Amino acid sequence: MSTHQQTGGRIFTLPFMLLGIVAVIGLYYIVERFVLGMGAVANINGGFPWGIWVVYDVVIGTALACGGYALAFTVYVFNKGKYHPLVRPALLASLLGYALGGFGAIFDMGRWWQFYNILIPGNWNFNSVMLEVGLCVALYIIVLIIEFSPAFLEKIGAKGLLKVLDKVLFFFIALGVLLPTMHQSSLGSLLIAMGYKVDPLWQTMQFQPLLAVVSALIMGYSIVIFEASLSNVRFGGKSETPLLSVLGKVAMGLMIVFVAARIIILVSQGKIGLIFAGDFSSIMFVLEMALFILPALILMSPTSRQNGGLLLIAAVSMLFAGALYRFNAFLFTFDPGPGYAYFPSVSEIMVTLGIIAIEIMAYLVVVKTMPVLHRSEQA
Amino acid sequence: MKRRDFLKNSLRAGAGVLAGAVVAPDDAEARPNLEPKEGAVGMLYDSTLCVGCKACVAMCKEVNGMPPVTISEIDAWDEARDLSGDTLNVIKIYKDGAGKTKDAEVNGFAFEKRSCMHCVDPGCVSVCPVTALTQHPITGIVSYNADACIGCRNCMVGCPYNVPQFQYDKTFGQINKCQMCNQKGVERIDNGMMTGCAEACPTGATLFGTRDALLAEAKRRMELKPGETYNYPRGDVSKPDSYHEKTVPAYKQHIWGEKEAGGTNVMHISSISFDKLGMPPLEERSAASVAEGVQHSLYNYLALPAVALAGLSFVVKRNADKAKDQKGERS
Amino acid sequence: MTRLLVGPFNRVEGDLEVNLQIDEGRVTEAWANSPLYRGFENILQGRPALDALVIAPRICGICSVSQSLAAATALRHAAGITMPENGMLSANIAHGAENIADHLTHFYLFFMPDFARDIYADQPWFASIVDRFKATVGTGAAQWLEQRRRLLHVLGIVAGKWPHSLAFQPGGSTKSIDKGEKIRLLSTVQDLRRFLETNVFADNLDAVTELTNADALFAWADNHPTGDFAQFLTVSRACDLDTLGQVALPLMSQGAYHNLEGSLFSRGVFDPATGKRNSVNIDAFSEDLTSTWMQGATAHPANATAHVDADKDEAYSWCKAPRLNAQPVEVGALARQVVDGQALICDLVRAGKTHVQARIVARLIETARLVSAMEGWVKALKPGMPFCEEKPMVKTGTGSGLIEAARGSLGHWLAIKNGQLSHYQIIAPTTWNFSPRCAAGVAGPLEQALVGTPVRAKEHDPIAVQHVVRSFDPCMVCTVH
Amino acid sequence: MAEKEFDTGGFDFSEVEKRLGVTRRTFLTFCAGVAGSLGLSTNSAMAMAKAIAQPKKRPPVIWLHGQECTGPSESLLRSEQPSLEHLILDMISLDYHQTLDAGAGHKVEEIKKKSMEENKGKYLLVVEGAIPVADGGIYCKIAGETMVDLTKEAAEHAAAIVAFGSCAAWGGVQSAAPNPTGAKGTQAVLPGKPVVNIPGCPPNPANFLGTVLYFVTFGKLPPLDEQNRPKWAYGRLIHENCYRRPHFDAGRFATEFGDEGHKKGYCLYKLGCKGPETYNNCPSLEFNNVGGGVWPIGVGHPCFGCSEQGVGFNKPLFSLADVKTHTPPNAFPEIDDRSDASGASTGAVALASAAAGAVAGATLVTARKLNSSDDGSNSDDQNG
Repeated sequence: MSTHQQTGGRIFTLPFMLLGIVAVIGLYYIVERFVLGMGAVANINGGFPWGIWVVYDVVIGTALACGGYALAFTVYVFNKGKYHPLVRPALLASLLGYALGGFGAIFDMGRWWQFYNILIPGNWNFNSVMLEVGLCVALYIIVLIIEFSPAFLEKIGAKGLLKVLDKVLFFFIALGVLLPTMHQSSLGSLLIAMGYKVDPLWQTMQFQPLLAVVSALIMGYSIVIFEASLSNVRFGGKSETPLLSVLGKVAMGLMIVFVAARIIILVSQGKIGLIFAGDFSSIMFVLEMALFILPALILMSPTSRQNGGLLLIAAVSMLFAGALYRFNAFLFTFDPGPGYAYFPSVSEIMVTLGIIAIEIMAYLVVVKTMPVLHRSEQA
Repeated sequence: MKRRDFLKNSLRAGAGVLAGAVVAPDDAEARPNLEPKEGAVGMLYDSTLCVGCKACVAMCKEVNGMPPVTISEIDAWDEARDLSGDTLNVIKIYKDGAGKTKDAEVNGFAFEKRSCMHCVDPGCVSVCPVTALTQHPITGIVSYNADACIGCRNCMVGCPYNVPQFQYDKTFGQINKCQMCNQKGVERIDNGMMTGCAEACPTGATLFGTRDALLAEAKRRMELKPGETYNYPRGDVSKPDSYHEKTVPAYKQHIWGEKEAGGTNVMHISSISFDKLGMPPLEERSAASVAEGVQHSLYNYLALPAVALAGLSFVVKRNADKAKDQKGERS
Repeated sequence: MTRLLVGPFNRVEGDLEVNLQIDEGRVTEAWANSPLYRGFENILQGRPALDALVIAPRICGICSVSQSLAAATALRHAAGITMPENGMLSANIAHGAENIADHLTHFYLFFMPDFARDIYADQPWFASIVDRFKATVGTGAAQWLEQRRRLLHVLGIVAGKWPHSLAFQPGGSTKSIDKGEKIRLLSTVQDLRRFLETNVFADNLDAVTELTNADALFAWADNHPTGDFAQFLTVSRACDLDTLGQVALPLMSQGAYHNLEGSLFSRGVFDPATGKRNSVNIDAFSEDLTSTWMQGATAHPANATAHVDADKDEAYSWCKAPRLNAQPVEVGALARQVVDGQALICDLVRAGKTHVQARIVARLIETARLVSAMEGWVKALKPGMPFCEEKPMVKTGTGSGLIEAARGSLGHWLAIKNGQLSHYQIIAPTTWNFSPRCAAGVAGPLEQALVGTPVRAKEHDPIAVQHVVRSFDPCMVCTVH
Repeated sequence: MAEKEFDTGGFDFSEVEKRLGVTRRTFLTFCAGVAGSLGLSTNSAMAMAKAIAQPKKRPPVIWLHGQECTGPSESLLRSEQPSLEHLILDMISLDYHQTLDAGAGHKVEEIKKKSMEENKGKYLLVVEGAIPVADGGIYCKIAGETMVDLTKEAAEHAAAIVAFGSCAAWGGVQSAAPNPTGAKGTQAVLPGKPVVNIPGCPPNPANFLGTVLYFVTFGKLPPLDEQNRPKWAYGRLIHENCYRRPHFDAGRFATEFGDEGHKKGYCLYKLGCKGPETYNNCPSLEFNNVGGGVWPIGVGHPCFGCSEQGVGFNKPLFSLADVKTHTPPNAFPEIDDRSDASGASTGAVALASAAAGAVAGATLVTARKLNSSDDGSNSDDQNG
């Protein structure tokens, strides 16, 4: 018998309907993008070919979907079985995040009708970070489907398949740890080839993959805390704060590593003075560091760590910090040369908001119809 | 296990797996810049010779079959302001103050050509996941294959000069960039011709030739004293269709493309410092070489990932079995 | 025996002075002096070959097309280029228009006004000559200037501007004439024909060109007395212009108005003394500097070198002394028509000597012939076909451009080394006609023609001398370059 | 008709109509045209017309010929409406002109001296041709006197001096290297004297007539540039007004006479056209009064800069010109001009802020709820 249950309840609630409106607007612009071309919807240009669709939907979106990765690490590599209840909802969030990130990659792909070219080995350029990202993400989506499939199989009662799956699942779980490590680090490596265009405060060259994967893990733990907190408020059940506070502590450790690494790298590359330049880049850097340090301070104190509200605030701060780290590096302080500027258009933002709305709606539908959330002891 | 241990473990494991898999700074330096190809062809743009006639821009459009870029409604005039999906070459102006004197940095103006520099170590080729961008093994020409391209636009961010441009305004757009007039169906270089822009240039401001010959010519010009006359060749530096005499300007002692990020096959010289002409702040080491170094030390023959996968599989299986046993015992 | 310096001559192109030795009211010896020097041949050396096309024509503002065509011909010869037919026709049309303009300007503005001077006030024809030809007020000159402006439209259409047209190239003409322009050209030439048939000849042009001898000419003039040509003939008979300015030297023409088949006016040398017509041996040209303010050996223009020596004692002119077989020759419309065998003109010099009357008649007869030829050239233009052969200039070579300007034979000789002119020599028509004495002491055609010219008592600017000098239509700026 | 266009103020033009042999309308249109190209008003045109019509205002003119080819005079002779001889007779009193004079020999030299004496300080001196100064000026003598002496003599009491043609303005063709005769322009031998230069080889007759008209009408010289050329005629580069300019801007060039580009009327810059460094009004005035694009560039020959000192006869015919101006300068995109670079729209900023704010707000609300639930009570909505 599964330890998970579907929450049930009405699907078409008012918030759901509101999200639906946002989703429909987003989808409308996605259709427009396919009919009239990207320029009709997005503000991307010659110097900023990557806008929020890449940076938010793919780079940040998948990092936000690292909950599954972070928990898989925790549960299966470090053998922390007690976190098992958090795994399935995290996997669902990861699957949705990655699937929609993949969708985002498709509608952001200029020549989407030729996407299969990246699957043909003859085309592969092994020097390309993008190749690795593309293939790993594609593969990881499949892995996530397999990892999450027990929920669906339980729902339809396919016990035979579940048994078979149970035998091989360890391999997919291992892949589910390896693949995000690879492509999340590679999302950082993408920055290396951009050279001078990436602001010196963010252009750490060969340290990019390390910083990327560490920040992805931070965001992964944060999103687990965030989702669990929200689910708890939304769907009730036993408070999971004690469990979450430990995850928060891990995230805090990673943050200390991350911030220390940033500072050490800047010092070793002789760029530390740029922090005090007082320009836009330095302000953004300080803001980003504040968003990292604030939750670290919160989480350092065991009392506030046990406070669900503070824990959530810390988690959201970490999410903002991780997102801002990526936004800063890829967009905000990105400087391709004189005269270039980028700010997303309304339609472009609506597409991203639409995708987020779809993600939340899908999450709500799935948790209400499939055994995802952990069976509450009271229930 | 105690929380402390967990934390310790996780940090240790993080350091182990991640450091092994993600950081290899020493190896990352391993791949040096690519070297110029022996038979590399290129162009030399001498900003001081440019008169802003835009013959090269028009010829480029004609040779490459590109439509005019218009600001107004009327399609009669090409008004391209910058490189775009429909413009592979454009002449821009640097202006300062009154903008009176040509080739003067202060209160002067100067022309500058924007087109593919055909890097010796091209970033676009390095980052393209599907080998849609390639560098010719002999000529060093960087060309593009739309049939392979998926439109990820990594080449655009990977190019230090923002050269590859996507046709955002088209339903089925593609990347466009200068391919030295040697793409399929044009093949001017293969047929012993020079690039359209070099052929059209009335003053020899855009000079065609092998990289070696052009670099030698550029160095010759660096040696000239301002005020003396020099017989400037026009067309192909090795067999100019004509010469014209002109007073030598005060060249900046800098051949852009000799060394920047591994060098370029299209080189620029000018009497204005290149940062003012919009050239990027490049070091001699190419970003592509660093990125590839990192990537290769991590993923060479997929050895590291394979080992990691094997290790992870073992650990996960062991832990999962253990968990099942515990569950079995408990229930 | 007295000496008289006549000059400066106005109403000639450029500066001219003539030194006369007079004995018993007749000129016994004459020295022609051109007091202007510009050094074109020096300026041209060392320049890119094609620069000859802009520098050489600046020698003269009146026969600039001739200079331009001579330079283009020499370069064409050096480069071995063949012009397309349209290019030849364009050149002929422009050249013809310029030459006609020169001939009639000479007639109306330079030559005839001398007969409206008060010295002739007692002559029966004086009143009508004053009416038509008096300088600046004569009605004939006014009508001609008006017509001339219209005629010069031809040069505008064919060559872009005049003087100093730029259109003529070794390969042809830069101007492609279209159908509309062809019609404009034709109407302009026909307009000129009307002017000639109304004002100048007062008769059909064919009737004039078909006259074969002097008797027929004067008979015709009596029947068509209203034309300006007839007026001249009246004066000519009254003043015995056929005895004035006599000279017996070979007459030379280098051939003019070439087309695919040959030329409108043939090339050759006519010796009036023997009445024989021979071919021209261009290699027998030489330039003698004995009386010129220059140093240099007597040599063929393709090899000649000269440098200025303004203090040379025996010299009296900037003009060189060109010779054919060491002999001076007379050139001009008269020479062209005689060499071409035009019956009337041949008849006028049948006595073995050229004279003022024959020179003037030859110009007007040539004008009449040219107008018909120009109509033919315009009609033969093929709009849409090439006007210029694309061929690059050679880096090394030699060439000569021998043509006929209005005033006579014009030759350019050049050599190109490394794409630059290493040698440039010009012999202009008036250089032949106004040549000073050579080493052998032989005087030039004008100097010979002036001998015997009557000089009235107390005449400072002897009128007969003016007639003789002007009958050659001197172009001094071409002469000294 | 003329009355409608011009306020003649009751002035009687019948005399001038007769003298010039033109209708009043043609005459006034000519004056208006000249005034227009001089940048003057119709009132000025009327002043000009009246000045021409009043013979008493005719200034005497002394016309000297130096080293020259009579090209400028020739080009004047073909000017039309009113034609030169009419203008000579009507507008100015040409007391001395070697080529056109009726008289001969020393007689005219005497007339010249007499006129200069009588009109001291009133006559207009026109110099045509260069003045050789090498070897004491012996390379150009008139009536035994050198041109340089004659010029100085005539200039001494001239009311104004006009150097007509490139030779007179700056030495012209004979001053080209090696300048065997030391040929100089008029100004160069008359330091300190104001000389109006009307360069060109030949100069456009309208530029001379316009200048003289201005002088006759207003009694002073028109505004001049640094090289003493009338601004109204030499104010702009040929390149700026050339009808082939669009081809230059579009990069369409003829490369050989008779090639495809040449046949199509493309820009002649590659053939050495000096229009980009030559100041003159040829493109608007054209030549020979034929109309229809009759001027050197119009017939497919590059400008060679005949009027521009240091260009004509000095630079090789087929060498490239220095492009003096690049007008209009705003036709060139500046280095940082990116056609498609986008700024932030207010709506987009608001939307992005709202999205970020919504997350932050939701977080705070949820955090409060979490705190209350952690305090012991269950969440208030269990079924959603």
